[in-house]
Amino acid sequence: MNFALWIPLAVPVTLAVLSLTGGARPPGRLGPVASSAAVLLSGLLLVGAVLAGDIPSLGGGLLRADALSAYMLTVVGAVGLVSTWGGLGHAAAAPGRFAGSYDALISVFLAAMSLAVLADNIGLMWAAVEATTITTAFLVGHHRTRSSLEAAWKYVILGSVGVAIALLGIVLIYAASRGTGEPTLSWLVLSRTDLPLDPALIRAGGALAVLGFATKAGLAPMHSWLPDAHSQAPAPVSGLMSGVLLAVALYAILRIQTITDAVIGPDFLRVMLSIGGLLSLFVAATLLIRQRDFKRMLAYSSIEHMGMMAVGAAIGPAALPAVLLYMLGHGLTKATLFVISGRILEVEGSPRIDDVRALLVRRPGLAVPWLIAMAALVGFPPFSIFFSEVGIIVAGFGAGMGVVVGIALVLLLVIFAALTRLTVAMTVGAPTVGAPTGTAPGSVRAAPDRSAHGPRLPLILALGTTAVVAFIAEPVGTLLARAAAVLGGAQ
Amino acid sequence: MTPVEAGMLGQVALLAAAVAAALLVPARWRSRVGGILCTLLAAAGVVTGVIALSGGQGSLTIPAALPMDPLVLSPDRLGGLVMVVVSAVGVLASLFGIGSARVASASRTAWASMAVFLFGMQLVPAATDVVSFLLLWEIMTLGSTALLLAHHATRGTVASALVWYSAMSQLSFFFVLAGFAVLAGATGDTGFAALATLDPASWQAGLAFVLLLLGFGGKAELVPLHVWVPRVLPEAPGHVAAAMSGAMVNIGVYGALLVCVRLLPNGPAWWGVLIMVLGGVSALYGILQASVASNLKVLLAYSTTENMGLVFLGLGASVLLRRDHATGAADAALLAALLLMVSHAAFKATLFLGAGAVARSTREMNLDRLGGLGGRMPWTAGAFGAAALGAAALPVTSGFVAEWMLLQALVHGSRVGGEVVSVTASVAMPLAVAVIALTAGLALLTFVKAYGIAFLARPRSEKAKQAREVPLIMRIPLVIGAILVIGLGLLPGPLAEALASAVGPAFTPDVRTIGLAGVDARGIDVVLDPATVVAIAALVLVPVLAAILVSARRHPTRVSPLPWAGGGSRLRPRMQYTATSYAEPLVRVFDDVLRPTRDVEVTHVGESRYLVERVHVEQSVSDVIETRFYRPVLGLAQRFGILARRAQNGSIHRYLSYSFVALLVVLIVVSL
Amino acid sequence: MIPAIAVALLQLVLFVLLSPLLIGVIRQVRARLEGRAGAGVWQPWRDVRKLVAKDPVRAADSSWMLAAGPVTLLVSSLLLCVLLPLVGTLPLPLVPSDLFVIVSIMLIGVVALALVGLDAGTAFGGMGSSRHMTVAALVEPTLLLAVYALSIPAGTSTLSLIVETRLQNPAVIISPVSLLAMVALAIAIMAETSRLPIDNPSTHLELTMLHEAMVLEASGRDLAWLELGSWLKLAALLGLLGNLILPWGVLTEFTVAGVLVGLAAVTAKILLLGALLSVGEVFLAKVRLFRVPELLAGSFALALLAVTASYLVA
Amino acid sequence: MFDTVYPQLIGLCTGALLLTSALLVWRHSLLASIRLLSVQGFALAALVAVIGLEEGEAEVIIVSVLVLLVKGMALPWVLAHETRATTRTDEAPRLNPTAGLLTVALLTILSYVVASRLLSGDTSISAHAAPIGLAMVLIGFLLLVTRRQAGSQLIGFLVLDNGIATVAFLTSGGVPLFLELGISLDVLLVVVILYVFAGRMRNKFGNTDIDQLRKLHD
Repeated sequence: MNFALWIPLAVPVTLAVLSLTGGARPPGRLGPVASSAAVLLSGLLLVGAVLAGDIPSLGGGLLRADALSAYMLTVVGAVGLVSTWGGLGHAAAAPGRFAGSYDALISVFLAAMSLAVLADNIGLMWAAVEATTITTAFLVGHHRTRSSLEAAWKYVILGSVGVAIALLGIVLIYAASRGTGEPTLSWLVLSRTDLPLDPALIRAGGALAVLGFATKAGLAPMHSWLPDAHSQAPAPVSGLMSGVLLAVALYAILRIQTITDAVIGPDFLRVMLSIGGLLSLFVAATLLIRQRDFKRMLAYSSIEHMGMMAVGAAIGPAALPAVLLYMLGHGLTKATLFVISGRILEVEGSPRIDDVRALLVRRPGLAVPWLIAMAALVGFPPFSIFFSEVGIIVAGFGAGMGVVVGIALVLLLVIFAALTRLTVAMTVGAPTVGAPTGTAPGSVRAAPDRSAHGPRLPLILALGTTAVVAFIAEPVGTLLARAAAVLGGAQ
Repeated sequence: MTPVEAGMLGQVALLAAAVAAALLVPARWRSRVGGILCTLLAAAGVVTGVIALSGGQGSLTIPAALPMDPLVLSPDRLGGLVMVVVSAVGVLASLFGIGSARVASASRTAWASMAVFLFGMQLVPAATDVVSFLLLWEIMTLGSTALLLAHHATRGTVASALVWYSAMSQLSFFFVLAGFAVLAGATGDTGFAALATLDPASWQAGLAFVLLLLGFGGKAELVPLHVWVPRVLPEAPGHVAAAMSGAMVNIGVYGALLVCVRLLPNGPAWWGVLIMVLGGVSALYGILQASVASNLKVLLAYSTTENMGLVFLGLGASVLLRRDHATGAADAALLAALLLMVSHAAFKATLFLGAGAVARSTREMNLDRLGGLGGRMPWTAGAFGAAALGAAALPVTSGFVAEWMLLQALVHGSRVGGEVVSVTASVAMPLAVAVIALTAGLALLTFVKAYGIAFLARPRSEKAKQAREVPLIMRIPLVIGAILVIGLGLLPGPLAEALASAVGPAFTPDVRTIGLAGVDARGIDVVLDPATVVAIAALVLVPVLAAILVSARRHPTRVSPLPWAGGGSRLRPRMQYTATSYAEPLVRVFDDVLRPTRDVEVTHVGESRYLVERVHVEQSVSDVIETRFYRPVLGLAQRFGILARRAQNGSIHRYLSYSFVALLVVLIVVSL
Repeated sequence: MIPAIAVALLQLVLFVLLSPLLIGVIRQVRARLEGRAGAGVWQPWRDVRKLVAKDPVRAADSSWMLAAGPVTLLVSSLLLCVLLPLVGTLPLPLVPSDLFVIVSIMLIGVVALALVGLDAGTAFGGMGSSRHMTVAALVEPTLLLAVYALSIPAGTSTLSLIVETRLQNPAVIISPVSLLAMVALAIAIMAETSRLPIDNPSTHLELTMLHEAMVLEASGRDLAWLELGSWLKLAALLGLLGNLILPWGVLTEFTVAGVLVGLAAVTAKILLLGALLSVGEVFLAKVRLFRVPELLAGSFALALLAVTASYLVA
Repeated sequence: MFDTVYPQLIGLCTGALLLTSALLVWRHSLLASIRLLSVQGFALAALVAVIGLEEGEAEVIIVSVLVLLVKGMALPWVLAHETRATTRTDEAPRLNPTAGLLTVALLTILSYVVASRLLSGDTSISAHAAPIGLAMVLIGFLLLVTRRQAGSQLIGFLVLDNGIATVAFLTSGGVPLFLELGISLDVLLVVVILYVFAGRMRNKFGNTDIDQLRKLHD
């Protein structure tokens, strides 16, 4: 099964080259979709291998797919597929001259994320995460407007600086491993509990690495780039970034956490992640109350969900399966929402919530999936986010973190109310009856627009998956349990 | 497979069928097919509940991907009881919906979400662990929210109702979630059986109790979490409002019962006092608002707050009295709470369906513009009247039996064998009696107003004049509801026995059937046999009727358009007392609580200061709790939201400083 | 069981005969005190006979309520006469004279009257109905708390047992609990039966009316039932009050002599109380409608004090 | 013989690194800053070479050459190219030089405290000099926070990156070679991207003043 480790790296890169040379011809536009499909396929293959008790590895252990990596790869593939496939209609509107490079960058982006989750070496993981910044930089600035340029600049500066801090942390972890005689960055070695690692250096290294990766994970106070980048990037890119890039960064945090927990115990990062998580929820709550832009609304919602996942990570092993399921549920839901938001932006011509009214009457084809996805996002069952949130909160009280979880609940309520208000403002109501001057009363009520403005199937698949995945005990349950066990989750 | 399992599987299958039908069947047939499937779904709930109530066993496991304790649905007797009550209301509401659903409420969304709503509600009482309870609870909330959403385009106010409803539901959900999580954290397990091992005197139990009480109280529309009620229920069509106000509130009661009967029985005295205070305040506030409301649905909505308040009052009294070892009275109070829940479901569903029928015939919910519907809609009027009797707790309805039992429990509660049980009880019981009495009195006024203004006298508007009786399919549930209200009132014995079995084996209220299906509460040694009272009344009525018949033969009734007309001859329907004027004395009496806004505008004739051309009086009563508590908090949040924008003001330097400060803080912390 | 039914029937017949006489006595005493000749104590009887012998006139827009309401009021009042321990305290099987049940039955009559007032579709009817119901709502707490207070010494809310307890242990009657409760109950009964100072039964000024405004539109036998029902209620409640204050003479075990004594005793008590009421009313003025709540709040306070006193004194 | 010079050489190189960093905060001219950056690159390369010689690893010498080429020559060249295109080549920082230099001093003290705590168990000479690397990271960050020109921010980022490299070499003799290559490539690409964006900025706004990027906010 070791060949499956090659697929998510080689196929997208090959397709990227093809996209660059193939230009904007129709089959070439399918490059990102094919890349996502390849990542998803290899993810599923690896999941199969992992469930069979195998741990595929490659390149002298540099690439390694344990249950967690296989799961993350599947998440990357699935969310990538939804974003790219759902964004097909949208990408067509991009300037044709740059279509090739756009597709190529998305493919490379996917490959970089795959590398990040497959790398056993945390240094390599870091390089892959930094590579995602590089590939997405031009994607964020793709529209070449003043505001997309602004977003891209902020993204690159804040993102690179943040990731640089992570590098400093990794360097310190490397330094800490000198005591073992054979300095290493292999996660597998570092996470062994019997190594004589220097606790002070691990503490500082872990803290800095988590702080750095928290930038990419969109955790406050390092989140500042996120609303701008997510709102300015083309919808499929926003979906990918919000849906999986954040999760990949969180994955890095979880890996680092395993190393530090083994050396200095869980308390230090627990406090740090709790503060980060709660701060993220707070930032999301306060800025959602009077939000004016629906793409920024989604961006802040991502900060909220990452905050919740960080709280889950802080709680530790009992909450880890819920956190992992959360990544999948949030990724699929958020990708769907960003894809739809792109379509709304395209047909309505404005990202302002005030300009988008009564969608349910005017454009049911967009409003219905939007509402369903919002219901999933705010945590209604049967969608899996519900289970993740409940799992985290119950585990939190079980782990004696009742105060943290209690504060989180208060903030979640504010966020829920704000999101509901904004969504209702966009979708619900009767369309305003024309301008006061001139127009005949009959002419205003045009026939409702039932078109989905793009492929429907990926959205249906994404929402369907999140709706049923939490009820599949076998093999999803086993996979989650094993993936959590990789991180020290007791099962 | 046991019958209970078959019943639950049947509900799952019917849910699927109903949702599929709602989405696929063309509009012409949708209401019929969807309505019938929803009715069947609810009927399956009734059957399952009855079997569970009579001791049937069976469980259904929900598969879950997360490694949690198994999610098991297995209704016990109490769950069975609530399932019966909730589903029975569901049957009535669905039947009514077949006829009443039009345009928006007959849409795909509406019927699909109706099925989801009913399903979630019916199965919440079957949950035996925290996660499946929360799962079904949220399915119920989702269904009801989507039901409201279906009306968004026809009514402008739906948007705000939706937001309020979702937010308040989520608040309740979070309270419940936090409460259960505290319990689960303390016991290390999410199964109800494990949670019940916690010592009620521990601080975790106390914290969880308060959280759960607030959460369930929110669902049961208790003050101060009731603010969504007067916004949401008027927006919902009659059958939806009936399902929400007649059935969904019972889930809140079920939650409270779950805590006080199953999970944490024998809680400390302050739990009882807290429940009683919450219930008492809700009862008074609810009925006061109801008595001054002019919108029929708002009136009914606030009345739900009142009734749920009484249920909680009974529950709280039972907790308190059990602590004081007045077991007989405690059992009677618990029984009274259950009786109130059952009777409230019957009469409130019927009342809302009646309101739905009125709305359909007149497209008017403002009592000030209704009137004279009794002759035009005799079936609706009859059913509404019977249910109104129930709501006013008058004999011989189920409402009367319930309130009688509650009062008896309270009166017998403060002393056992002539000895005072505790200072708390001896203060709480008389106050509770006073609260119930005032509530009952105001309820009387409220429902005299509702029925008298809407159905009696002369129509106050053209719409009311044009009203016609609703079709047969809508009359059927109305009549069934009315029969239930009266029937349960006539048969309190068997009903009380069934209810007593539901709270077993933890509690064993000693009640027997006596006389003509009367009830004998042995714990406090009181009996009530409404059927005998009716029989005596019938006997007394015989000579009166005879006298009337004799008199009527000699002196037939004459009909005159205006027999006396208050001494005038230009009496127009507009001059009648309206709902607003009916409640005016009360508004004045409770001026300090209700804080009405009055606006009087006098237009004079020409230059004269003595001749008045027109006087325009406007009076409105708003929800004090909303305006004094929620509004300021929301306003504060909004201002804060605007202020917080400065944190994200676009300056990359500011953003970098955030990161820089975070880095410095982390560096300092790690070197400490 | 048979004796109990017999006593109940006797009560019924007695009160149907007695209640118009009571009203006649009240009016006559008042007339004399005011220096008028009065119409004689039998005038109410003649009024009823006259009303029954007339064609009722009903408004075109009125519903069946205008016919059913008066009958309901009458039946509820008759039921009071059957259930209350007036002549004797022999309990009817299955239907003890439970005070909560009694109050509810009385309230049915109150509601019927209020609906009749509304059904006429006039301003005055609605006004009377509204005021009547407001007062009824505010009286309710006093009434039930007074019941509570009375039930404490007997340990039950069954009236016949309460009266028997008082008979056996007269000290209860003059206990502070009882006295406070009796005063509260008396005020509540005045309010329930539309007497001064809450309502003026002999007013002819519509704007001050409560009870009279509701029956303005009724005529013929409808009016007769309404009047008779109200009188019966007054008589029954005065009888109850009389038996609570002076329980002597009440039949506790069935004997023919006892029955005769009981009949005589209750007649005497009611007429005496009626006369007293009338005397009192001469010296009282009707309070303003919006001052009524103060009065009722006062009576409520008394009832609450009565209950509290039971813990302190008893 | 080398062993005796080694501490002096380490001190010299790290001293040069710190000095250039501090001067970067002081100087406002972009071109001067780029020259300082180039000097810093050379100093870093020298430091790497010294450590390589001490430990006798050929691999580290290769890294030293790599550092020289990338940080000492390539990156400053790219920057200089970019800067010449701009009309404004001097900086009006958000912090005046005095305050800036004081902050530098504070940050240096902080990094000294932090590093001494972290490396308390390590008595080697190179570990002793590690605070310099941390100080460079913080100074780089300070430049990012206070500078308004796109080019200056780039310089800040590079100082920060140099600081990390310094820490890496001083604490553990550098990360594995393949990783060093990867990191260098990533940094190079980031600089190129920022360079491209700065070019676009100039096209759209006419200059590269970061303060104009205030359109996206809540």
